[in-house]
This record gives sequence, C-alpha cells and structure tokens, in this order.
Amino acid sequence: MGAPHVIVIGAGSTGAAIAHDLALRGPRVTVVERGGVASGTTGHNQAQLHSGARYAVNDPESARECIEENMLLRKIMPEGLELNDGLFVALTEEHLAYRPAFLEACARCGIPAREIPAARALELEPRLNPRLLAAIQIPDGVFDPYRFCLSFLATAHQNGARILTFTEVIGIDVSRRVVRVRDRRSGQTGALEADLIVNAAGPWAGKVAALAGGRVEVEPSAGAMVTVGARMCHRVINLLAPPGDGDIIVPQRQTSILGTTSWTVADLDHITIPPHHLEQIFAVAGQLIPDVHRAPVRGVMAAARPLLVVPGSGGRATTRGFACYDHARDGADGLVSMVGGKTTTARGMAEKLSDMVCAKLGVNVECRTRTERLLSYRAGMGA
Amino acid sequence: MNLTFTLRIRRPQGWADFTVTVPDDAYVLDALEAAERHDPTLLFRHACHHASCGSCGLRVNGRERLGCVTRVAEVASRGRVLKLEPLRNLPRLGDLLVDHQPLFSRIDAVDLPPIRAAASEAVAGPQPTRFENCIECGLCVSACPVAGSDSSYWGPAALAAAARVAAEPRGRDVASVLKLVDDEHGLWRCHGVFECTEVCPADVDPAGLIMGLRQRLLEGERQ
Amino acid sequence: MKRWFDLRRRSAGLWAFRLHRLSGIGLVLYLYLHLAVLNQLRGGPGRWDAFVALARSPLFLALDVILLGGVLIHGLNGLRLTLLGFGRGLRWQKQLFWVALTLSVVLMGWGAVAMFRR
Amino acid sequence: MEQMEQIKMGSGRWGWLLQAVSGILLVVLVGLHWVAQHFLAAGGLRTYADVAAYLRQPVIFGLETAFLIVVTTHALLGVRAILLDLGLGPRADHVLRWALALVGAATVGYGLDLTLAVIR
Repeated sequence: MGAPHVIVIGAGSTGAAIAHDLALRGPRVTVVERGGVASGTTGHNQAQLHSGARYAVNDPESARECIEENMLLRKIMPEGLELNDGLFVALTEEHLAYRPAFLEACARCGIPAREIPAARALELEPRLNPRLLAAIQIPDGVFDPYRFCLSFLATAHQNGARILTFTEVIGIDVSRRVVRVRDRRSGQTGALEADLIVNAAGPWAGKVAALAGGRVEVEPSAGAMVTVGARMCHRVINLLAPPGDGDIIVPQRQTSILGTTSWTVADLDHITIPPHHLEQIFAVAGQLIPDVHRAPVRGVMAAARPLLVVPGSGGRATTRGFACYDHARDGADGLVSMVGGKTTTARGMAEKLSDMVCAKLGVNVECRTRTERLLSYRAGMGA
Repeated sequence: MNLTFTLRIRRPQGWADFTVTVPDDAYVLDALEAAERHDPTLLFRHACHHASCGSCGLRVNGRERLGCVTRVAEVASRGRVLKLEPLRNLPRLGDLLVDHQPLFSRIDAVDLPPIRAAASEAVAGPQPTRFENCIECGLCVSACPVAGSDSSYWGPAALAAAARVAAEPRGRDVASVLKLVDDEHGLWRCHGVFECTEVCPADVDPAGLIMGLRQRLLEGERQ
Repeated sequence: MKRWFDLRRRSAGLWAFRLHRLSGIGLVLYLYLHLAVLNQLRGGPGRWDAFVALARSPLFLALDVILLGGVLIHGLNGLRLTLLGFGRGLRWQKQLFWVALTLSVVLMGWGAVAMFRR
Repeated sequence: MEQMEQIKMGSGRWGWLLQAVSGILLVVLVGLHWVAQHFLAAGGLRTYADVAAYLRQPVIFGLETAFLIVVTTHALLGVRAILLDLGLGPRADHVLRWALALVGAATVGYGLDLTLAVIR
C-alpha cells in the first residue's frame, strides 16, 4: 500500500500550511480549492503578523500561540515579512489604566513588551497623534496573506503535493473516502479517492462538513477594513485598550489598512458592510493617526471570518482560538476539520492537525515545519 | 443608491452579458462577485481586495486595471456597459483568469528581494523595511505591445525588477542579474512606449526604470 | 496584427510607437523605391530628364510632402527615444512626443509651401 | 568573449546604440541631402547634367556615399527590430542577420555602382 493519500479542502493559510506539513511527513497530498489561492478569509485579512500582545490579557492561550508562531515564521520565511515591530499607544487616562494589566499579561505570555518614552514614539512614527501619553513596543510585523499561502503551497508542491485551484467540492462520500469535484475551468466532474479528508474551508467549513454528514459549529462573522492610499506608519499601530473596533493600523506596501470590526453575517457569499462600521473605523483609527482622515480611500472590503463557537455555549461565546474536529465523533469518520485561528498561527495549527491526521493514518513522522525554510512565493505550484 | 448596469465579459466562447446591481460606490470586483452569484462558472482571481496582492488584474473597457480598487462609477461608460477582458500576454486559463506564473518566474530569475528599505528619507530608529512597490499584478505586461508579440521578451515587470536589484541589491549579485537582462530580449527590446508606466497601479514606473538602467549601462557607474 | 491598432484609452507613448513604426516602414519602402527610380539615370539625359518632368507634377510633390512628414516625425521621435534611452527627459516623455509631432506638422507645412511655390 | 560576440552581432546594447547614432547622423545627412538636392537646384529637381556635376564633387560624393551606407544600416536594423518583435527563434534570427547583411551589401553596392556610372 503506497503512501496514504490526504485531500485538503481549501487553499487559505490553514490549507496551505497543512499541505506543507503533511507533504514533509510522507503522505501524498492533494489540495482542492474552489477559487484561487487565498480567495477566502485569508486573502482579506489585515496582514498583521500578530505578536499576541492584543490577546495577552483576555485570551492568553491565543497570545502564546501567536508569539511562538511569530518567532518561528521569522526563521522559515524571513523575506516574506515586514519586521518593523509594532506599538501599543495610549491617548487617554483610561488607556493608561490598562497599561499595568497589559504589561503583566505580555510578560506572562512570553511576549517581549518594552515601554518607550512618548517622545521617542513620536520620533519613530511622526504621524502618530501628538497627544500620545505612552507607547509600548512589541514584536508585531506585517505579511502579505496571498504570498504567505503561495510560499507554503509552492514548498508543498515541490515536496510532491498536487494543488488544484478552481476545483469545487460537490460531494463527499466519507465512508468510501471519495470526494467528488468539478473543475470549474473545464466543467468536468471527477472523483478523488483518499485515505483521509481534511476540511480547511474556513467560513465554509460548516457547509463542507455537512456534505460528509459531519457538523462544525462556526459563527460566520465578518470584519470590515478600509485601505487608505498612503503609508501612514512603518510599524503596526494598536490602541492600548481591550480589543475593540478599528483599533489597529497596519502598513502594507505603500498603503495602510485600518480595521477591523465584526458582526454576524447571514450569507457568507454576499456580505454588505453596515454603514456605521466605516465611520467607527475612521473614528478610532483617526485618534491613532489623525492624517487617515485626509488620505484617499483606496479600498473598502469585508472579510468573512469564522469564529469558533465555544462548544456547548449555545453559540454565544466564541474564541479566536482554533479547533481540530475528528468527525469520527459525529458519524463521519474519515473527515477531519480545522476551524478558526489566525493566519499568523497557521503553521502551528497545521502541526496540531497533521499530528492528528498522521496518528489516524499510522504515519509516525515528526513535524519538520518549525525549521524547514519555505520556498519563494514565486516558485510556483503547477496550478 | 444603487447602480444597475451590464457587465460584458469576454468568455472563451465569446461575450456574455450580466446585468448586475451594486451600490454606487462599488468596485469592479464587487460587480464581478455579483455576476458570479448568477453564474458560478464565472472564473476570475481575487484575494486581498485592496491592491496589495496583485491577483485581480484585468482589462476594463480596454484598459488594464485592478478590479479591487477600480470604482464602477468611474469606469462605467455612459451606456452603462462595462466590458471586461482578461489580461493579455499571460496564458489564459478561462474567462478573466490568467496564469501569473511566467511573470513570477521571470521576476524570480532576476531574484528581486521581496523586501526593500521602506523610507527613502532619513528616519529615526532602525531603518524600516517594507514589501516592494511592485505587486506583480501583470498589468504592465498586458499593456506592453512588445510583450504581446515576443514571448522571449523579459517584459516590463521583470526588467523593472532587475533595475530595482541594481538600485538596492540587498545581497544579490547585481552583475549576474544585469548580464541576464542586458541583451536583445531584455533591456534593449523596449521601445519606450511607456504604457507599462501608464497602467502601473503601484507607481513602479517600469519604463522609467528600464531607461534608467540603460543609462547606467551606457554611461557606466557615475551615480 | 489587429492588436497593434487597438488604441482604446491609450496614451501618447503608444501613439508615438505606432507612428514611429508606421513611418519607419514607409521610409524603408521609399528608400528602395527611390533607389529603383534612380536607376533611370543609367538611361542617360533623355530618360532621366523626361522622368524629372513627370516628377514635378503636383501628385509627385504631394507624395513628397507626405514623405517629408514621415521623415520629420520619425527623426524627431527618434531623437526623443534616444534621449529617453539615455535616461533623459523621462518625466516629460509625453510632452516630448507632442513637441515632435507639432514640429513635424509645422515643418511639413512649411516644406509643402516651399515645394509647391517653386 | 561574450561581450565581443554581442558587439560583432550588433545585438543588445550595441545594436541599440548603433541605431541611435546612425539615427542622429541621418538627421544631419537627410537634411543635407534634402537641401542639396531640392533647394540648391533650380526648380527643385536636377537635370541629368546637374546630377552628374553635383556627384563629381569629391565632398558630395563622400557625403552621398556615407548617407547611403548609414541610411541602409539604419533601415535594415529597423526592419530587424520589427521582425524581432514578432518573436523569432534563435535559428530564424541567425538567418535574418545574414539575409539583412546581404541585402545591405547589395544596396550599398548598387548605389555606388549607379553613382560611378553617372559620374563617368
């Protein structure tokens, strides 16, 4: 019996990282993606390489995952990141009050956070609000989500993975481990046989799981972002306050991305941004860097963002964390789903899921993605 | 306030019309996604939606643009028909979908570092870096008449990348990169049409970089 | 070839390229036509002078004016391309073309008047 | 060696430079030719006798020969640029180079022969 065959559904950051991890451990991998690479959640994200500081106080587990992955990504894709650190800035007494808990939580989560004089922060980032009271430097960074995925997929491809973009999953016979697909370019349909099926379809994970009779509890929420046509800062600028709407400005090439907000969405494929969200983004971002009001708006976008429903919370509580589901549990053995999480932690998420997949397939090979250098995103993946 | 108009999309078997209704501040990409809801077989590429990934290039009424940052209101002609065609000079995979790999491979061949110095003027603290201006979207390659007829031509994007390596090597071997492009199918095939510079959404000015590199080769290292 | 004439929404640079190539091809054809016509010199004064009389007809002069226009636009745009090729005038590449075009038309007009008046 | 090969084949930088330099020379030579042939001559065109007398002057003969060589070179390099734009393979390019070189030689030969015939 040759190497086991794993089909990965979804070529976002999760699917790409899983393909890379499994391709290094022996199984044959086929990635099936309805659209282009990163045409789902990953493509639209705010491109922030999280240091985890934002979640240190209220979601320490996510915070630890972020800082660990942040440091690993710097080793495996050094040229794929803008590494200028980030700043948490305080503008009001209320923000200052949040500082002690913030610094202490960062320390607990192993996130290097260093306070710098307000004057120094204004020197480093001249467009910051002059009324700045305090600033804390943390190892945030910036990546390009599309190229992040291309790097993982190009490396997976070189290690034997097949990447089928514009190929839609139209049916799953999980007992016989068969995935029926339609090549959207030729219109032809076909069946792919596998030993295991991985569902990394992000916001559509619920739909894909249902095809196999499994259930994934995902709250299809969305986030709005605005891009202005000027690079306002070299570092990621965060508001020193509990996570709220529009409190991050991320530089990206010659533009800046202001965001984000969140609301629950009925139809993932047709998201309209509630008007007040954009005002909210400009209101908060405008406090951080007043100039955003004068910069030309370059793009307004809404990203479907799957927030994991905490099991048993009846859909009320969600977490930024991620979860692996083995659907053997709900009558769909052969399907494994990975949901939630962030692009920053894609490698770590993939490691956990690949461990589960390898265990199920009896492949005992250690994960190598912590040290394996990724290929350039330009290397190509034959798709 | 909404806009209702016709998207006339070039498909392999000919033109197909879609009547779509989108908010008046919608982008061409939003209109395409509206059309895709009517006909899921419609093929086009998109990812970031804010002109930094470079995947959604296409021709709108004959001119190369990025779908994600081109507002419908600005380009919909009076007759409310928006003609969408795929980029030229890149292998067509279907409808508005092209394969960017030939472009990626050429830029990879000249080994352009993805990262550059962020600020040209002096800044406090460590020198910040950022991604290159060029988002490798292929608009320039589509607009270039030479790239259209000579497939062995390096093309504006790759030649601009070579010029960028020469300007900011970041450890790359500049001499070997210049040797690659300093020939008839590289720097010296460009006819100074400047259409690449006209359509570039990221102010890379490929034609200017090509001519600048010609000057450097002709006049030697004076800067 | 059809694509070469797709000028929708295109700018000065592409017009310059089209005109440069068109005039270039025209001039090459004229060069060989001209050399062929000169062959009549071998026929001695009789043949040649008869041809010269014919060549003074308004039709020939009109063609010469077009030839003059072709030479002017090709030459002046050629200077523009050489300047650009040395990295000079990049910011004004469009304006340089309009100058070349206007100059060509003006000189062509002046040439035409000069030729027809004689 | 590779650099020399490029120079000899007139490709790349040297091809472009040759085209630019010959172009600039032509602006002068065409101007002279046009003025000499059409303006200095009465009625704009020379009779046989005028042409013969004109070409016998050594300076004119030199200039007209130079003009012939430069314009032929420039024209054929132009033709080559157009054909190259259509994406020739290396073999076709090689054939093209030889063909154009032959045409160039023939053109200059024909012109010189004609001029000498008129002068005698």
